[in-house]
Amino acid sequence: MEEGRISSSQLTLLVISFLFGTSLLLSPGRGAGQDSWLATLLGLGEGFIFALLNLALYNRFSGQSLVEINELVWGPIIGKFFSAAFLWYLFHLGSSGFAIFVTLLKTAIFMVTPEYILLVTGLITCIYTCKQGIEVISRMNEVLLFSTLFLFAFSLFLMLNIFEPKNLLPVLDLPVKKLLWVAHGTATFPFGQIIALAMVWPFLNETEQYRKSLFKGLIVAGIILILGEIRTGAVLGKISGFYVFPTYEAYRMINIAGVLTRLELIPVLNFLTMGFIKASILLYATSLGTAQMLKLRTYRPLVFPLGVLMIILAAQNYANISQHLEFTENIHPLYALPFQVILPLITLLMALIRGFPKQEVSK
Amino acid sequence: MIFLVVLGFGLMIFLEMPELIQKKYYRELVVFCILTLIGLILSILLTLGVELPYLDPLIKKAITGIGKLFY
Amino acid sequence: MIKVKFKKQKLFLRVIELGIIILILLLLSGCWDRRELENLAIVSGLGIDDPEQGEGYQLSFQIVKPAEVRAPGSSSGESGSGSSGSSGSKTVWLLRSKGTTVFDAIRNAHFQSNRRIFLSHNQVVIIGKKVAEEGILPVVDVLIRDPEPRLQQWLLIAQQQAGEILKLQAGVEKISANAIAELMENYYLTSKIKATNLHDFADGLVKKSTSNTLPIIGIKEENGEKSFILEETGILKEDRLVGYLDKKETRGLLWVLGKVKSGIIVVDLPDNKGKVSLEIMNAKSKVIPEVEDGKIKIKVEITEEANLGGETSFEDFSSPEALSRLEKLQAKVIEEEIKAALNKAKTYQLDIFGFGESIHRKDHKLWNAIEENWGEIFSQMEVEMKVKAVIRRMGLITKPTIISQNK
Amino acid sequence: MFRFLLRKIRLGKLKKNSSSVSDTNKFRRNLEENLELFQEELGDSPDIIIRRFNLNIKNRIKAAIIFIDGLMDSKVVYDSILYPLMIEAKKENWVVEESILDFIENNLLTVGSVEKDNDFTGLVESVLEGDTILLLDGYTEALILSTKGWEKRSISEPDTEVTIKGPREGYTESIRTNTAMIRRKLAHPGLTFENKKIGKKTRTSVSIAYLKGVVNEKLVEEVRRRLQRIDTDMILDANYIIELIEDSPFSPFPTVAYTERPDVTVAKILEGRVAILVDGTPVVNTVPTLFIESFQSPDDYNYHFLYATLIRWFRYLAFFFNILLAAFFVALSTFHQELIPTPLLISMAAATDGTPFPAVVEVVVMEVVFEILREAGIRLPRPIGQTISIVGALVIGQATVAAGLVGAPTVIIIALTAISSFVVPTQEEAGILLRLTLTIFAGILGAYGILLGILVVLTHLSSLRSFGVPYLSPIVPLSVEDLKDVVVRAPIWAMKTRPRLIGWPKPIRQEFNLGPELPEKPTEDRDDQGKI
Repeated sequence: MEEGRISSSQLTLLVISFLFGTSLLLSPGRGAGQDSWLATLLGLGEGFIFALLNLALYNRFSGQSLVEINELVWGPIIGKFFSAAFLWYLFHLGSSGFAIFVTLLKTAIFMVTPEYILLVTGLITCIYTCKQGIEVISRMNEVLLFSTLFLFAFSLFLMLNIFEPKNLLPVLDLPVKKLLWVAHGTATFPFGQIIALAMVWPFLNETEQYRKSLFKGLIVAGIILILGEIRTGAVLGKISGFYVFPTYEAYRMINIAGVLTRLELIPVLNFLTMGFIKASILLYATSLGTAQMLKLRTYRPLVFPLGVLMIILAAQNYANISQHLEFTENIHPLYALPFQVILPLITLLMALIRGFPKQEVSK
Repeated sequence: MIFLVVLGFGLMIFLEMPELIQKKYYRELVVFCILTLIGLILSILLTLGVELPYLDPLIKKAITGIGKLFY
Repeated sequence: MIKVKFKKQKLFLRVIELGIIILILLLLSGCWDRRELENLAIVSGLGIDDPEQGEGYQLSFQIVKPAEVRAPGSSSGESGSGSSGSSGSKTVWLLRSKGTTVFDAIRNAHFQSNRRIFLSHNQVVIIGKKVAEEGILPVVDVLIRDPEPRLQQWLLIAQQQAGEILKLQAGVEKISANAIAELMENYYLTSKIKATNLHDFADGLVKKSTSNTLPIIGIKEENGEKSFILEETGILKEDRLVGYLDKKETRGLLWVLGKVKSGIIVVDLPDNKGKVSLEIMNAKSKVIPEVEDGKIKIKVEITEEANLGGETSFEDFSSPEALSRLEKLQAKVIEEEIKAALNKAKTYQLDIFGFGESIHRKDHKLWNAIEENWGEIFSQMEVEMKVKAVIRRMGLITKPTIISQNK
Repeated sequence: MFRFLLRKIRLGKLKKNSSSVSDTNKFRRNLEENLELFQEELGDSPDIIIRRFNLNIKNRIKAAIIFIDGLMDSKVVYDSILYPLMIEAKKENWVVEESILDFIENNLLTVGSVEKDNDFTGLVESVLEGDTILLLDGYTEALILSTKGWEKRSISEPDTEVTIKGPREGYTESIRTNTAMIRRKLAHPGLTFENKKIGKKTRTSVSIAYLKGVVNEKLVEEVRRRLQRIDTDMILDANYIIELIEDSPFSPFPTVAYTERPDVTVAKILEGRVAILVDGTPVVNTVPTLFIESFQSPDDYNYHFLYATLIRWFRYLAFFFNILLAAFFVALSTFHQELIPTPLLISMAAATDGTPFPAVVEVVVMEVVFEILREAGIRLPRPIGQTISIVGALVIGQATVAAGLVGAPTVIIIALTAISSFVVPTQEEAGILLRLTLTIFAGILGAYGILLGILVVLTHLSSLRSFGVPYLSPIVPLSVEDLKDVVVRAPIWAMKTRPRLIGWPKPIRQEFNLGPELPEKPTEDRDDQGKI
């Protein structure tokens, strides 16, 4: 079904870009104001626990995707149910990625252009990449991620003159309960979402390296996200909590001698490239998972219709931005839990009970 | 507008179907057709201006409903 | 192999077809957000006033005429006086429009302007005094919310009508709004103006602990020629103009905020011996909140470095002792400036220094307790000042020339 | 239907013809009959010369040589063939032990390469290639005497790849000269040429060259296989071969590199590549080809490495200018004016004030005009070509701006783009295509359109392969070690290894600590293992 193989460093980079995806712009710890970096740090810790749980399952079935594992552990019927739930999550994640991407473009740059144009053009590019397989996605990712990191570092440098560490004080301004909730939010978005890569792990050419590259990716992405939060907080101060896209606003503050100003195209570019990778991975994972679930021989014909469904859903995700903000802040941390942790955990327990795996020797 | 949508879907079918038939991937063909049909119906409904429910509020309702069950 | 090749070619054909689809889509869709350069009215300055009659706001847009600005022949001299007050200079077009809200008024400008009002390159927002007294937030909200205007626009208050100021020609500059913006950017030459941009203003509004201040711009008439001039600094209670700081007090404020970069300190020598001008080279400030048995005390430490710039007396400052005497006098002047600003702020019960914020940063629990009546606490609070002023250099001569001649 | 029948008939005829040729393959013993056969096959063109003469060894034997005038080296034919056979042979009293044919071959002919053959088609072919064949009465075999030698262009400086400090010799149209030039630079027994005749009618000789021990055998096999597949009438130029063996024929990016310079070819062969030489073409192709090869100029290695690195970076910059500058200009001036610094915006607005067309149309039209001008300049004789460029510059540059048809910034951008496009000549064809499409995309969706375009191009590039090697390597997939000749031009002593994906069978080029050393230090004996 997929002939391509990726190397462990490519997987690391994929993990990083996947985590960057939408969170590079829609900062996950937004609700915590200037403490967002702290929330992200805590969320990273929780995300690690999620990752460990998922890896505990994957360790027993090395070389198989989550859909195949479900089938093995639960048998064809219940397994399909589990897989369907997982695929639904991926699908929804992809569509909400598209949705937020359009929201940003519509609020910041293209105010008049109709949504469907932005969606369809973006989708066609994604489909083209997806059809080329995981190898091409990960190669694209190398180029895009390095350019993103370069732009990130460059803009960090440009913001040095408006960087005020004072703005980050006082630490722990808001109640601990709220902070923990936001931290949990960052654990489910973006860190917990790497479960989507459970569809990609099997294509590693050095099969034993996935754990290392996953953790490496988590740490690097976590550090950069935290750096970003610190930067945004220090540049914008308390007002950062008022903006829908604080990072975007931070870039708008750049002013070097009146020449390098208004570099807000940079965060949009970062967001679009990383979001493109995330959307491609999700579309790829959904199509591949569906094909595996239904025992098809190729996933390629599914990419097109699933992509179209994804953008239809993206248009039907939320009626307005406040619905979405409420969803990400209050609902998503709960909604994501079953897909990210609970279902894999139950599968793991079941596998333990049934004594899986039977043929392969688990590590 | 509907014309455009149908045109788009037509192109999609035109691009995907021949290869599947040529290779005799009938199982894949069925799945492809079902998914395409769903997409076509949904997008026609949307272009006709039928108000479909939004997803985020639905999930919110479901989650709060489950929450109420426990309390 | 031939078969494989065939498949590849087909795949590529598909790619071409995909490209065609994208192109068709794009072409069909047209270009909604496209705006040609020649159809833009580039606004360089925005004035917001109360209308003479009726509800709402009256906006004045200073719109750049690019061709006039760039054309070498356009002399600002012939119409540059602006004294006629009718059309301003040739290089800009002053457009006025009314509306019930600011956004409404911006759109209403299109009753007159065929070109799209483009606010991205706006440099200054000048708010009429009347509007400022009623409240600035309803006016600037649209400027913060909309993605088009920048957050680095300077915010000023006009002594009377904002529109009048935008009408005026600025000395050498062809676009007067640019000149005002540069006045703000070069505030450090005197350090007697507190330049505030939209972001600072919004940030100040969010922090309940700090009150905003905005510079005030007025009109100066000389020999029948009008020009704008920076006057005092306005103190805002939340978003309403309630008080003023004069220039000395403004520098007192800047001392505490640590924003003094340069400027001249004039020291009166005792016994009316004359005046000494000292040029500030470097200044730092430190605000340390302290709590002593339930009472909040603020300690302000200021370190300043200056050069001897000039004197009107015949005093000889070349000896270390004389210089240290001068240093003390200088410290006293600085202290006085700060005290003046402090007293003014205390009478309004408005913390313009950000003392509250420093308490908040140090101990946010304490802050939460006193946040409600901070104004009152502030007005009765003890502020301890510690000014350390040094003089490093005294220019190219050591003594007044007259003395060296005598010797 | 009718056409189909016609084609069938024609095919049938063709088959008959070819079979008839193989029937007459057999030689007769009679010289005159043989000569008649040749005459029949070669026709009686005036350039085909059959020289009959008598051979006086032991007794008189009738003999003849056949050659084509102009293709043979007349000095060789007269001095080494005709003179010994007709004059020298008479002088001595020979004791002949073997057959006369062998005797002549061993004692009389002073030609370099002599071959015995009895295959008629083979003989005809060698005549057509410029060899001379010697026929004796009473023998069913003939001698092929290598007398090739025709008028050819002498070695001159290549026109397209000019270097300042490097060697000045470039390939010629003669494949033998070219192989000699390669051999002279790479005097290692591992250097192998494999010859092949391609083209049913043109019988063009195509040669592949590689270095045994360095090259990946699978790669050579793949090149052979692809060349084997070719079944066409004519190969007139190297590009005929390239288009038939390319990995993805629809891609605008060149997946087969070419060069006019033997030093470049040798360097590439030493990295483990395979060179394809085609007779009649003064360029040599090398595979596999990477994207970054377009940015490596031969002069890079003749200059100090720091300077070379800097220049290489400028080349990358120029490529980006070439592709993106016009598109960015359109996107900025029609969608994202807020990103332009205010004074620049005012200047631009002043310059475009009153121009009748949108920026996209301006840019695209100017680009097309520029391409037309360039094409005209290349095709015309050189003096007129220069006139064209002057007229173009004056008319297009000055007059349109003065007439207010096009803004001055557009002209500046197009000029910059045009100049940049000459910096990376091998990517020029792809450059034009990308530039135009991206400009149109930018005109429709601004920076978002450009981004989408770039994403599609990147996807295409990262899925491209050239003879099994990813086209974008070593950048993607990343191999840090190989960036020594991509991101920088590392000093020669630091280029320790061959490109990982190409030269992997024998990766080590030299010892690492080969950097210049102080003279006092005793230099260790380095074995020659890595060097080839």
